[in-house]
Amino acid sequence: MDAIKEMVIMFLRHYDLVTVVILSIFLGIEVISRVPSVLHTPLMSGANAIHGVVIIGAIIVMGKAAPDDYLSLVLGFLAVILGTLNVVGGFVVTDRMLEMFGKKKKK
Amino acid sequence: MDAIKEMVIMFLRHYDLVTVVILSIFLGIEVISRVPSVLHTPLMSGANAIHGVVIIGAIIVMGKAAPDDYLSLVLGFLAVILGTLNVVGGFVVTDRMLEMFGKKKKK
Amino acid sequence: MQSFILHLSYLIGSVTFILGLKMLSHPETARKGNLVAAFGMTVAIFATIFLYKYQETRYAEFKHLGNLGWIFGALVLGTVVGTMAAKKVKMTAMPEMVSLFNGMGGACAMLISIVEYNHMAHEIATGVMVTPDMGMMLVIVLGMMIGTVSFAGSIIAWGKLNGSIKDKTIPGGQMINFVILGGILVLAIMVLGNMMPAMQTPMFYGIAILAAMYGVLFVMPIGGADMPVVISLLNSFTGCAAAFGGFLYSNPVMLTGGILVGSAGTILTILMCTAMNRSLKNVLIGSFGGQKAVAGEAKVGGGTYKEISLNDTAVVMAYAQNVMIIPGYGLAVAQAQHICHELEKVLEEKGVNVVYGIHPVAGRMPGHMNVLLAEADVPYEKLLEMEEANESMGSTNVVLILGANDVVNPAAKEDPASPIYGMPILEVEKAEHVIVNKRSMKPGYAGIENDLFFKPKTSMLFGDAKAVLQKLVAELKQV
Amino acid sequence: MQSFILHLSYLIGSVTFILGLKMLSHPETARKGNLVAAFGMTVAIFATIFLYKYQETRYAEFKHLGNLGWIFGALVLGTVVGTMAAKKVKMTAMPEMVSLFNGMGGACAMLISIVEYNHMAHEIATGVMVTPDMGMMLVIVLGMMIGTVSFAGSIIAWGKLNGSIKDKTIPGGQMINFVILGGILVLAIMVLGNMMPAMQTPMFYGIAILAAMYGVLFVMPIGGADMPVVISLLNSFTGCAAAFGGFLYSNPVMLTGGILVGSAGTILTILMCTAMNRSLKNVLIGSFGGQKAVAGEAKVGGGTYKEISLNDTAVVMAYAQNVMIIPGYGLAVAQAQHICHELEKVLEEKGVNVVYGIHPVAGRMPGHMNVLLAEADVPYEKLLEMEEANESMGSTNVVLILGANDVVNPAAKEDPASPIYGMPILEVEKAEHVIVNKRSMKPGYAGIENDLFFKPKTSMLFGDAKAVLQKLVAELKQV
Ligand SMILES: NC(=O)c1ccc[n+]([C@@H]2O[C@H](COP(=O)([O-])OP(=O)(O)OC[C@H]3O[C@@H](n4cnc5c(N)ncnc54)[C@H](OP(=O)(O)O)[C@@H]3O)[C@@H](O)[C@H]2O)c1
Ligand SMILES: NC(=O)c1ccc[n+]([C@@H]2O[C@H](COP(=O)([O-])OP(=O)(O)OC[C@H]3O[C@@H](n4cnc5c(N)ncnc54)[C@H](OP(=O)(O)O)[C@@H]3O)[C@@H](O)[C@H]2O)c1
Repeated sequence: MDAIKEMVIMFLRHYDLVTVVILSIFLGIEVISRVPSVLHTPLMSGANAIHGVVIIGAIIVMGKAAPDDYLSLVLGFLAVILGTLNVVGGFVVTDRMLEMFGKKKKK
Repeated sequence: MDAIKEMVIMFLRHYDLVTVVILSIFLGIEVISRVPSVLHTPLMSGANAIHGVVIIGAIIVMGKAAPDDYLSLVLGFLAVILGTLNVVGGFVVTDRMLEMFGKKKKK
Repeated sequence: MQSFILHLSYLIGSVTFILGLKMLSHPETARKGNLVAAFGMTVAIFATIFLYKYQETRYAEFKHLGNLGWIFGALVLGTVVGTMAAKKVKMTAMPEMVSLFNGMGGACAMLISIVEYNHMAHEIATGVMVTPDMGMMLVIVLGMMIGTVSFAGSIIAWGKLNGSIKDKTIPGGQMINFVILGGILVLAIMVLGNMMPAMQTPMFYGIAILAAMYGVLFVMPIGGADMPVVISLLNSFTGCAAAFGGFLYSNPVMLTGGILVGSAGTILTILMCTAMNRSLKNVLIGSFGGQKAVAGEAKVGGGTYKEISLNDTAVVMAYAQNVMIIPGYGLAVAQAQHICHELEKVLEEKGVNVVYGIHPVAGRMPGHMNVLLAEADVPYEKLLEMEEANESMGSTNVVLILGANDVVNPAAKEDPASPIYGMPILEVEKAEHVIVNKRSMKPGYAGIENDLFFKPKTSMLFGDAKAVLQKLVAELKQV
Repeated sequence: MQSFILHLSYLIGSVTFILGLKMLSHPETARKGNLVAAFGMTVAIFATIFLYKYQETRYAEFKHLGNLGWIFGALVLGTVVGTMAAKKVKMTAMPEMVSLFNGMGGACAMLISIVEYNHMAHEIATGVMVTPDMGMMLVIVLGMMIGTVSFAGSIIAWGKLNGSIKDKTIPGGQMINFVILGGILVLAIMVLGNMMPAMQTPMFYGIAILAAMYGVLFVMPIGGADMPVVISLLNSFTGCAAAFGGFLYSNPVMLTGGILVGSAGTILTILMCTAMNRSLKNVLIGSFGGQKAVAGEAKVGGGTYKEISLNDTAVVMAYAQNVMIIPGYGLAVAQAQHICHELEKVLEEKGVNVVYGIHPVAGRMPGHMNVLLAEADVPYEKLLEMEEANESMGSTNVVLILGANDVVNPAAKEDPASPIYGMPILEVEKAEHVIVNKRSMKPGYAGIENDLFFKPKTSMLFGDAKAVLQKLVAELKQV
């Protein structure tokens, strides 16, 4: 039961964040709900790049690691690389996809 | 310049609330942007009722007023009445408008 | 745990507001949406009353809210009065009612700010606080200012709509407004910068007075018919004022509710303008008036028109197969909806097929005609929306236009120079006969001539809509 | 002030993510939307590196992040590899690339959680912390779990799409999945309840292992063609994992970004299913396989079909006025897009008017055909969307279907019992002649017979799309 109590406390402490979460959920739904089917794949890819924002967590982990804490350093290093791959790869691939569509549009 | 500094502090202290504000702005825009014109008046009226949420502030003001602080009591009392008018009147009027539309729908 | 439930209630409040607004924007779910939001509001209010806790000073214990008797008294009073007012108001007076309620909300926000200001001033005076907390002060001043503008503006809008205040263009109004805004800015900076500690309170109230003046002058010159748009704008102002309250108490439900309305109201204002094919700027500086003169001049003496007698009208309609009635603002002014329904029934008895063609911005508020005819119990199936109406126009023998003008003006399709160019209209010229009832050849809301009246198909039937219809019904019963 | 800028940067990040997603969902703004989001991400990343501050213990001083060398090293490495991979990948391999990147994100979330767990475990071991902070622990465990599922699942999806992993239905798979989920739940409760303090760490890693297994088993039985849907789902999982990171560091940009993607991804998954006229449940438990047998059985020997020779095909096409090419999955498999463009050019030289009819879900990912043909430089004006294509079908002499099947199956319109009933199709029967190229009479993705092949108008042209087209082009040059 202690665990539940702590979770309630957690909820209270992060209460504003919970509001942020709920608003974001609604916003995500609203924004996407009318996308034409040709754009499904690029949108998926773009969204994929956006969740790469998890890299910020990786950077913080890495930056806080003590210089002699090799395990954390190695894992953090890996995490930053993976996160960067997600972000950079995601945006570049999306751009390439959309370039295809765009090129055709212009002609 | 002190004032600016304090505002920065204010921003930082309420930082999550600022995020809430921004998300709400986008959400409001998204939600409304495709409403058919027949619904403009009821929607305006419904939104009017919703901002009556300011009554919560009035309740807090009233509830915190010291029993001998007559000015605050009177102003608070007035504020609660006005807020209630906004909320209750708003929702009831909206319901009546929509009843008109609804009645016709069913037949 | 109490605090957990309080916060949960606020979360429920926020979610119901979002859902409510979402549902309100779809015809099928609109009514339920309103109830959903009302439910959330109730939860949030009662949670606040019973669960909210505060500290008197930083290290004091947390206390529940007091003065519950007063609070409930005010709630009951407000509920009774609000319900009665909302139930009793006539359908056509609803926009002014909304405006009034909006003003109440603005006033509420204003009062909250004033009390909180007094509280802070008191703490400074008694030395509990050394210098005012500028962040708080900013929020208080902004909330008070916007609330006051919204309050004053809404009252004027209300007065205009119920006719007790007439349109008035104040000479140099723009200038005066700028001066007032400047004054507000200067005072606000001085208050926030704590520049003259002794003068804080007078300056604070100075802002309030200037804001009230601004609200009045802002709404005063705007045409009475533009009031729905202005009310929508003031609505979003009050939303912002409520949101500042949310900052004041770090209260997320006030914040989301207020901001949602603030942004939704702004968009709605723009949508309403678009539906009338005007820009917001146009509405606010009322430039229709300007164009009116020019357009009127260019078109004066646009041709000859022919009149039709009541008797002939009755005959033509009685022997028609399909009749379409197009109601407009004039019908609402004449309050002729009931007699109009009567006409429809008489015609139907004679085997004439009668429908109504409803233009989305006919009248003076969106959905005005729907509401008006619903009041007279006209069945819903008889109301055709614009597209439908235009489709069946070809097979219509007689179109009877009752106090509508702009919504049937062919200039919207034909004359790119016309201020209403681009607005979709009811294309009555596709029908066999067009009979127009109005009192004179005067223009309608947009202030422009209507070529339709001079077309060979068109006959004019002058007179007040209610009087004319009464006579028409009497005639028809004899045909 | 630094902290102010940091927070402002995060705000910019959140706003650009919202705007980016919004713009990504409209064709004209999509590309700019992607750049907007990328810009916001860059701002957020650099702001974090230079401005983020943390305390080592509660009363310690705030410090900037260290190990900047390592961080930049990792960033550069990731950027170079990521850019190269993304630039080099073939158009048609893009979904698998997306899946791989998604897996990286999941793994990143997982690693963060693991490091933070170790950190907490260390603090407990050294007595800095007495009992673990359960709120934190919850967030860590959830982030790790979802990140791991997403990572493992994405890798399998990637393998399936590039063909290195084959579809496999594990007998009793549903059961096993439930057992694993149960195991995860039990372990999580024990870890969070701090029930066996000594066993915390093994249990934590136990959860990781089970989550990885779950991810594998979850994706394994799903048909390779359903992968886009699954990837979209895993995408939203990773979004959630990122959001847990946001809770861990009270970081609003991670929170908004993660949750936005989480909810948008979920909706997108549903939309993708709807576009294929299937339910998500259907996709996940792969019940198409079941229906396949039944439908196949009922229809076996549905009639006789006639074949057409290459020579005849060439003649028919050369003397046609309007030809429509309908590409499908088979064209992509055969990588015949270039030779297809060649065919089009040869025909155009002969004065034949050639267009393409593009069905929205032809192929195996939305927009697959657009991307495929764009790769072969087919001009955009030649691609007709479904509605357009159906409109001009009546004036088309020859329809050439290249490796498409379900998207031209009349059962979708005629047979309510068919699993694809209700999906809009290209109505090729309105054309004069229909020539179908595929390798056999085998069904397509939905696993159902296609009556079209047995219609009198239809002729079959068997063979691999690329080989057939090459020969066809050669023939045509001689006609
Ligand atoms: N619906 C909305 O949301 C909204 C809001 C604001 C503005 N508007 C604007 O309002 C206009 C609505 O068009 P509308 O065609 O309905 O109205 P209108 O163009 O304003 O014309 C109304 C006509 O009714 C006649 N009339 C007035 N009183 C009458 C009476 N007692 N009996 C008979 N006729 C009478 C007037 O002519 P006489 O004086 O010659 O009788 C006038 O020409 C549009 O321009 C629209 O943009 C609409
Ligand atoms: N676009 C999307 O987002 C998406 C995603 C997932 C699923 N789907 C589904 O995929 C289907 C797409 O329909 P579709 O008509 O494009 O494809 P399809 O129905 O799967 O049919 C493809 C046909 O191509 C033939 N083929 C395969 N390899 C070939 C080759 N090398 N040369 C010539 N023909 C070849 C196959 O027949 P043979 O074996 O006889 O040659 C097969 O019948 C729909 O059911 C859709 O719901 C779409």
